Amino acid sequence: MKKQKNIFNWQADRSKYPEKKKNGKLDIDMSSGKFVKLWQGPNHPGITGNMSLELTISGDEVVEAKTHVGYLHRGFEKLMERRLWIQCFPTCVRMCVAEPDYNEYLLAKSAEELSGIEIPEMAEWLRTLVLEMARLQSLLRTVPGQAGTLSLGVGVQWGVYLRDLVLDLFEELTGGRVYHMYIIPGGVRGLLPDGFKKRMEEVLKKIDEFVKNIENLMFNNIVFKKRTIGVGYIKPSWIDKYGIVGPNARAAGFKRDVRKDYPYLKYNELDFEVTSEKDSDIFARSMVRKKELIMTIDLIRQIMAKMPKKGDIKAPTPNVLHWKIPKGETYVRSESSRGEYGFYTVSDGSKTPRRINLRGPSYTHAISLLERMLVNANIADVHSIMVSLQTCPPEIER
Amino acid sequence: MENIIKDIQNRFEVSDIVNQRDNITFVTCEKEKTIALITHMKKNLGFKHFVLMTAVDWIEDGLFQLTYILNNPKKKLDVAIRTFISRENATMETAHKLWKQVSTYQRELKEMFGIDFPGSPRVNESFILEGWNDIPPYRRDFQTKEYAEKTYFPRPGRKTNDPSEYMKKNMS
Amino acid sequence: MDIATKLFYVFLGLFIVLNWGMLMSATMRKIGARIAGRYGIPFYQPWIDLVKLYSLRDSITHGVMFYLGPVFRLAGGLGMFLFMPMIFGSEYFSNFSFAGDLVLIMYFQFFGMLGMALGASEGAHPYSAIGISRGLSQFTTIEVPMTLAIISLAIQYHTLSISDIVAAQQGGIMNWTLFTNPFATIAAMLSLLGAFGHSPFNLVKAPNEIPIGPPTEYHSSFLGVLRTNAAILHVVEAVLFMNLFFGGATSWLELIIKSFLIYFWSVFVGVVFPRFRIEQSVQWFLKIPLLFGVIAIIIFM
Amino acid sequence: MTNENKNHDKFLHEENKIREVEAPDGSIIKVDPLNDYFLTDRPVVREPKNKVVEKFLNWARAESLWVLGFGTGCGSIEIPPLVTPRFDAYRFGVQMRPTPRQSNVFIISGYLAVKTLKRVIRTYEQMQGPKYVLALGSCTINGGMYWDSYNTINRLDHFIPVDVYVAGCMPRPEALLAGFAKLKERIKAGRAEGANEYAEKFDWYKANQKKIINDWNMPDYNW
Amino acid sequence: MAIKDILTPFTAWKKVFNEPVTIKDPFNDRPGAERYRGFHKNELQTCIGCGSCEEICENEAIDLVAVKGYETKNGDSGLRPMVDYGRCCWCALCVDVCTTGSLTLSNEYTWVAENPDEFRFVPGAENKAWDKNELGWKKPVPNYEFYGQKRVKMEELSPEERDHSFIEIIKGYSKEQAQLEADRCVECGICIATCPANMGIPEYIKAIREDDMEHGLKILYETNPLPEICGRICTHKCETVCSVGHRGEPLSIRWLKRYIADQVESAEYKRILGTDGIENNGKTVAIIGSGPAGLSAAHYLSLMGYKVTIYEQYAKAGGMMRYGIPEYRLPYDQIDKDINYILSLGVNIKYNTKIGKDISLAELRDKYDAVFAGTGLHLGRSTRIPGTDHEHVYQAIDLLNKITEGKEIHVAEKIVVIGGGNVAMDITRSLARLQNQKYGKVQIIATALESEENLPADVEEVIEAREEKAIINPGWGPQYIEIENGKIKGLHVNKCLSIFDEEGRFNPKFDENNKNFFEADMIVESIGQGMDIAYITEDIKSELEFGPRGRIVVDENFQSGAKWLFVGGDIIQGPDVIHGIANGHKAAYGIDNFLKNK
Repeated sequence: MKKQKNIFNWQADRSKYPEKKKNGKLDIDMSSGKFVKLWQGPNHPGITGNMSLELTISGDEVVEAKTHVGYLHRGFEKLMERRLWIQCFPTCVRMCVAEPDYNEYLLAKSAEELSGIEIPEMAEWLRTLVLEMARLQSLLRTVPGQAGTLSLGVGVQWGVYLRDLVLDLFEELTGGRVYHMYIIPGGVRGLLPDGFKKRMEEVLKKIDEFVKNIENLMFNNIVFKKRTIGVGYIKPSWIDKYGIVGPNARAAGFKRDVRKDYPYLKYNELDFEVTSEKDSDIFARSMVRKKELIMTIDLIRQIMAKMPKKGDIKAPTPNVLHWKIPKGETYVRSESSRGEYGFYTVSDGSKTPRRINLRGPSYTHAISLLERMLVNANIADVHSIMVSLQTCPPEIER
Repeated sequence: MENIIKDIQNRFEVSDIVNQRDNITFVTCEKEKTIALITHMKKNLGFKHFVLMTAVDWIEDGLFQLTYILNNPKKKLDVAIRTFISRENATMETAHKLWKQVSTYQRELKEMFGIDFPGSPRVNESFILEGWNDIPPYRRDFQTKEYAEKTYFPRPGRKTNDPSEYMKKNMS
Repeated sequence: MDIATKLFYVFLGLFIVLNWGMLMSATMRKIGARIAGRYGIPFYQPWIDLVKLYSLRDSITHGVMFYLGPVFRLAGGLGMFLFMPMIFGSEYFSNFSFAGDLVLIMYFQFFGMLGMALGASEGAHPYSAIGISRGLSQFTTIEVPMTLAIISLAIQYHTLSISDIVAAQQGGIMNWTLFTNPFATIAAMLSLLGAFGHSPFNLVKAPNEIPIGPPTEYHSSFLGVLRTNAAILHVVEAVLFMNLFFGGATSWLELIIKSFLIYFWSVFVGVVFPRFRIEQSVQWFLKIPLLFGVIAIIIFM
Repeated sequence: MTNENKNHDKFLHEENKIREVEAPDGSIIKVDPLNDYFLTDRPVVREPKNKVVEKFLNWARAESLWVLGFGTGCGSIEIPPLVTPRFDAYRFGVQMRPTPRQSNVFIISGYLAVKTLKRVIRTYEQMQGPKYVLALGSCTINGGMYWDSYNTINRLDHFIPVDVYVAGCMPRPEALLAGFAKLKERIKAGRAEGANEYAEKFDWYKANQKKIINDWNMPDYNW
Repeated sequence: MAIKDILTPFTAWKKVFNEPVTIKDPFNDRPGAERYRGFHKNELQTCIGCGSCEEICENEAIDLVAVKGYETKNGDSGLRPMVDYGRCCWCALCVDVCTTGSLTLSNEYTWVAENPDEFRFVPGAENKAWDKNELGWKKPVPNYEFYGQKRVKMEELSPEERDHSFIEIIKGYSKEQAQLEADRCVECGICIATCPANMGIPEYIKAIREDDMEHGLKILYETNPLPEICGRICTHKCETVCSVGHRGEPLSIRWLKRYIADQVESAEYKRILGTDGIENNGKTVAIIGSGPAGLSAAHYLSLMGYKVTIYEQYAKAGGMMRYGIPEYRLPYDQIDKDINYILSLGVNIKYNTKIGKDISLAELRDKYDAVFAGTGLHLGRSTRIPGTDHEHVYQAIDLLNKITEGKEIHVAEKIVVIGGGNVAMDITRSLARLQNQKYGKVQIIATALESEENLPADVEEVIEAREEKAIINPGWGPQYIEIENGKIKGLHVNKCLSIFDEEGRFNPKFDENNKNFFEADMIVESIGQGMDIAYITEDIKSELEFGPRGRIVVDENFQSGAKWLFVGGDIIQGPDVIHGIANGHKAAYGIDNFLKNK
């Protein structure tokens, strides 16, 4: 952590508060009057989605934090056990609202791998495009969103506007605005519409400009720097200990990216470098996301250039109404904007999946890691820490 | 990959090896040896990243399958370890000391499948559900549709016809 | 002038100030919306909001102090207004200004915050408590550079009467305190950022952190009172700075333009900066504005 | 009922006594107001008074809709576009408020898990009347995607009164704006009396809520 | 802390002069995109109410309801989907699976209501604002299918291999082929009601998919005791209404049925169907004719424990199936397989016993508790044009009969067949084979009143006949047979304009100016058959009622006016094998009811 040496920036050494008991546990005695329980969520505007934090604070400092989830639990994994494979496809989409396409892709991929179906080249390219567009729209919300938690709302407004433009493109391509339901087991559900490339380029140009603006507004902003540099530090040793993945790990110097390490779809035909930072604080994570935004724009341009003009969009599959997938199990993963996103799928050879389990990055980030990171944090920093981890409650509880 | 599998095969007698892809292998291990195997893989074989852990209910056999997926970030390999435990009084040794997030997974498994992990932190606290008083919902014998219909007042007035029955009725 | 006429003009002034305050806040929100690329609320929205708030049917209360909180707050705003000469040289719109009004106004500025503290604590919501504790500590530190600037002014003009200070600045733009005492102006204008509560110093309310601080539990007509007060307070506060540093106003039009620009200053900064943490903002006020304030005093010592 | 309870009852107001009410499916449910309600008092019906004045007030209420920022389901992802440049709901008098006390429109943005339902009820009860509920998507109408889920309710109108439904999964911001337009129309016509309806049929609503929510414990405040 | 960090954020202010990017009128300015998945539309005329949409909907958002103005008819259930927007998730799987392509989504997306019950509607039936919208989600094309559109090709003998012998043409499906074909079924059940026997078609197809032949056979025998026969020669009305056929080729239901029957050894039948040791209830039933109707009735009656005796006029059982259908379509060993199983249930059969000649109906009446008559249509019908009394003018039915019995028949070098039905095709192709054997070439013309499109014969029959070098030249009305020197020269025909008059009566109209002449040495008439119910003596006849065209009137249990006499098969309905089976089945229940209540 960066030490601030200026005398004006003097900070009390709070590390010995609260006192610890002899057994190493925190000595929190609520009746002493020194501690206050502070609940945040689920209808707290700063919370990312519908979850809540139970904070025990002493002064302005959090001494203990607990994450409470379950407000969005719909029992997907149970519901999918009683749905046909094709019916799982609209269902699983809803597991993560922010980037639903990864769910579609992973379900399709699991089903295809287990039943040994090869999908056409065109469909692979379109899938890659859709996944990158999903990342783009998500980053457009989350990059400025980091400043949004600190009440710098203008960037969020620009970002969400551009995200809307990307959603328009999605609407043209897939027919859906938020839930695209485009990647179907066996292929995709449509070719690029006419003139799509041109409109895509127009939007990308606007996003280029947005990146410049956001650079000025956020990353060169003295107050933003003050609020984020050195705050929300993740020790590199925690990365494996807490199962940290994605941008959060990359901000700590770990160049891990599923797209590079376990290439899927067409990623090995695309040219990109894994982004990383080394400071591992909120600012570094923001920077990683910004770089990723730039990279995504570049990737989309590459995909659009390499995309074949014509091709089949769907491999022949058995009749979906009674598609039985052979017995077996697999784990497939992809890189979402939050990190490794995977489906563990078990088929027992019947018409319905035996079990589908989602490994969402937020599952570890929002619970064990967040609970650890919030200790000794200032209340004012709680939300920027949470947002910097990009927790997404729907994928935690499913 | 082959070396790793050979190594754990020799030490822990894993069986039922399935090479699902080049870089992911599924193996089955006995319940008693599982934690030791995982520890070995983490400490000695570089499987430092814990991907996930979950359960599958094989109600026909009276077994729960616990799956631990471990990842070696350096060599970019995955090994999934299956272990089978009895559905009756399902209990499993806890692995929370190896990775911090394991306790969260174990909390979920306790709540959703009723698999106990003695010693795991906060394992008995409710995690996702609140005030749940039926059998753990992810068990196969829990019927979610029936439960929902019984509990949540579906909007009345829906009825449907089976085309073949309807046609038989109308055409004869 | 008899007291009835006086009161009539006081109320007329209050009416103008109130409406101007609401229009001003709507305009500022529209300007902020423009930067984001949208239209924003209609100009008349604050009035509708106010009617709506007063017309809610339910309004639960948490006790006597809960009632009194907004009243105190309003008293703070009204108090400032009552002793603030609005239009220089106008007999009708100088309200109840007197020789030592500056001191009283400084007091009223703080009074509202204290009233809020009482009310918010009765609401018994921890966010209110956190918000108000932040508010009080921030306001205390705002007061320091502001007081230094005013002391510097007092030394400069040898008076604690606002009217006299305004009078001293007449006769051309170069006579404004802005130019005669720039350091005090800077100190005061920086502390003004805190007084208006826009970011980077809006952590009192911090809507996405401790929603929304002191008024968390306030609603319906209570919130209506608070909003009425805010409208008055913003104008009066701007008028105070106008009087002290920008040569006062000789007509309502001048007042409107100047108060708008002064208020705009805080918006101008607020839109593009995130907010500080409380200890950061306390440190900031005790650093830069204080430094200017001290310089201002030293110059005129 | 034990003796102790009976004695205890003597000192209670009529509406605070333990009583039995009938749930819609016919089962009898015991309601203990002191433990089951989040409210300190039973809500009361507040009739509109003067017709002409009320008309004006309703107009003001309709043009100033303060929405609580509580994303209960998927639909909450369409709230940011709603209040940002593309759709800019602010120009229609729709504003976001961070606390339930100050809001009078509650957007139920989709499915409600039982755990959220409890918070929703509490939040709804914290809001000051007249208050309105806008229900988004299939999930609030008849269960939607999650019709067979063990943890989500099927229809919202059994738990809180709903003013306007918007179809879609999820509804687009434009549909949401249309929903607001409809809500305004309803308020102006004086039909949006959800708060009074809730007070009138309080026991029925409570019986429904109680049927589903087994664990009524809540921290003193939780939002 | 650089001064730059303080100043650069202010650059955001330059945006204050930009025009807002807000959509001015959000309700009208932005219609959904071309592919937008908005609200449902349905072309009710095209929709057949197959319920695939209901099947695939994971939310059970779709109900099939009766809609005014759409009646149940063959191939159309009369039901239409009703969508519940309290359930729908706009995934459009229903559109993608729709068998007729009638269901689409429009690009309309705004629907607001105060009453939640409004959100249930029948697309297309209720006027909605978006019914006219052109844009919206349609099924992606091409190569985007949820189930196979193309039939699995049935392997058959090439024309060269088959055109001179009577070996079976169709080879039958292999397991893979059958499963692939069965996989295309959407299990809608539209076919069930169309099938006269109401066979559980989707269910036995499912059994094929699951490779559970024993279950499949059980399903077959529930409604049809002649699966081998039906699997080959059924008129497969089910296939013409198959919902898969609306956008692709219908399932080959007949071949699938045959596949099941082929897979099971006849020795296994009794074990699989559990028909060992049926208890006899001591009552007896006589059945006249061992055609499909008789056999079907015999089968179900004996399952119910009746002692059944069949009286058959020929030497072998099977009736028309054996004596009317050539062997290349229905090999005799397959007939025997089905019949032997039925006989193994304890059915007694008396061959070469013609009622009215060897034994009278009245005797049967006295001897048995009930009688079922399924005597079929064995009398050929003549066109009665001049010249039909010539000795080389034959009835198709007689010739087929003789071919089956192995008798020598007259095969001329040039033959004309009058008729366009399946029997005409049978005789055409049989004669073609005989011509091949005899002359080494084929010279046979089949002509019919009906035009090419309206030919009553199955399309594949016509195609195969042409492959076998027979000429099918329909659309001509025979006028007279030219006979020169006692030898047939040929058939004069006129172009047929219409067959039925306005009132739907048979009254063909010919174009006098468009004439044709078919050379021939031999003419075969195959324009339908008549029944021979001479065995019903006058005293019994008086008890019966007769409908139009001399058909005996029966109730829904096929019970005639004489309570003890049940009548079914071609003389009541049809003519085809599946109606016979269905009649026999129903009559069996009727007889059972009748005897129980007696």
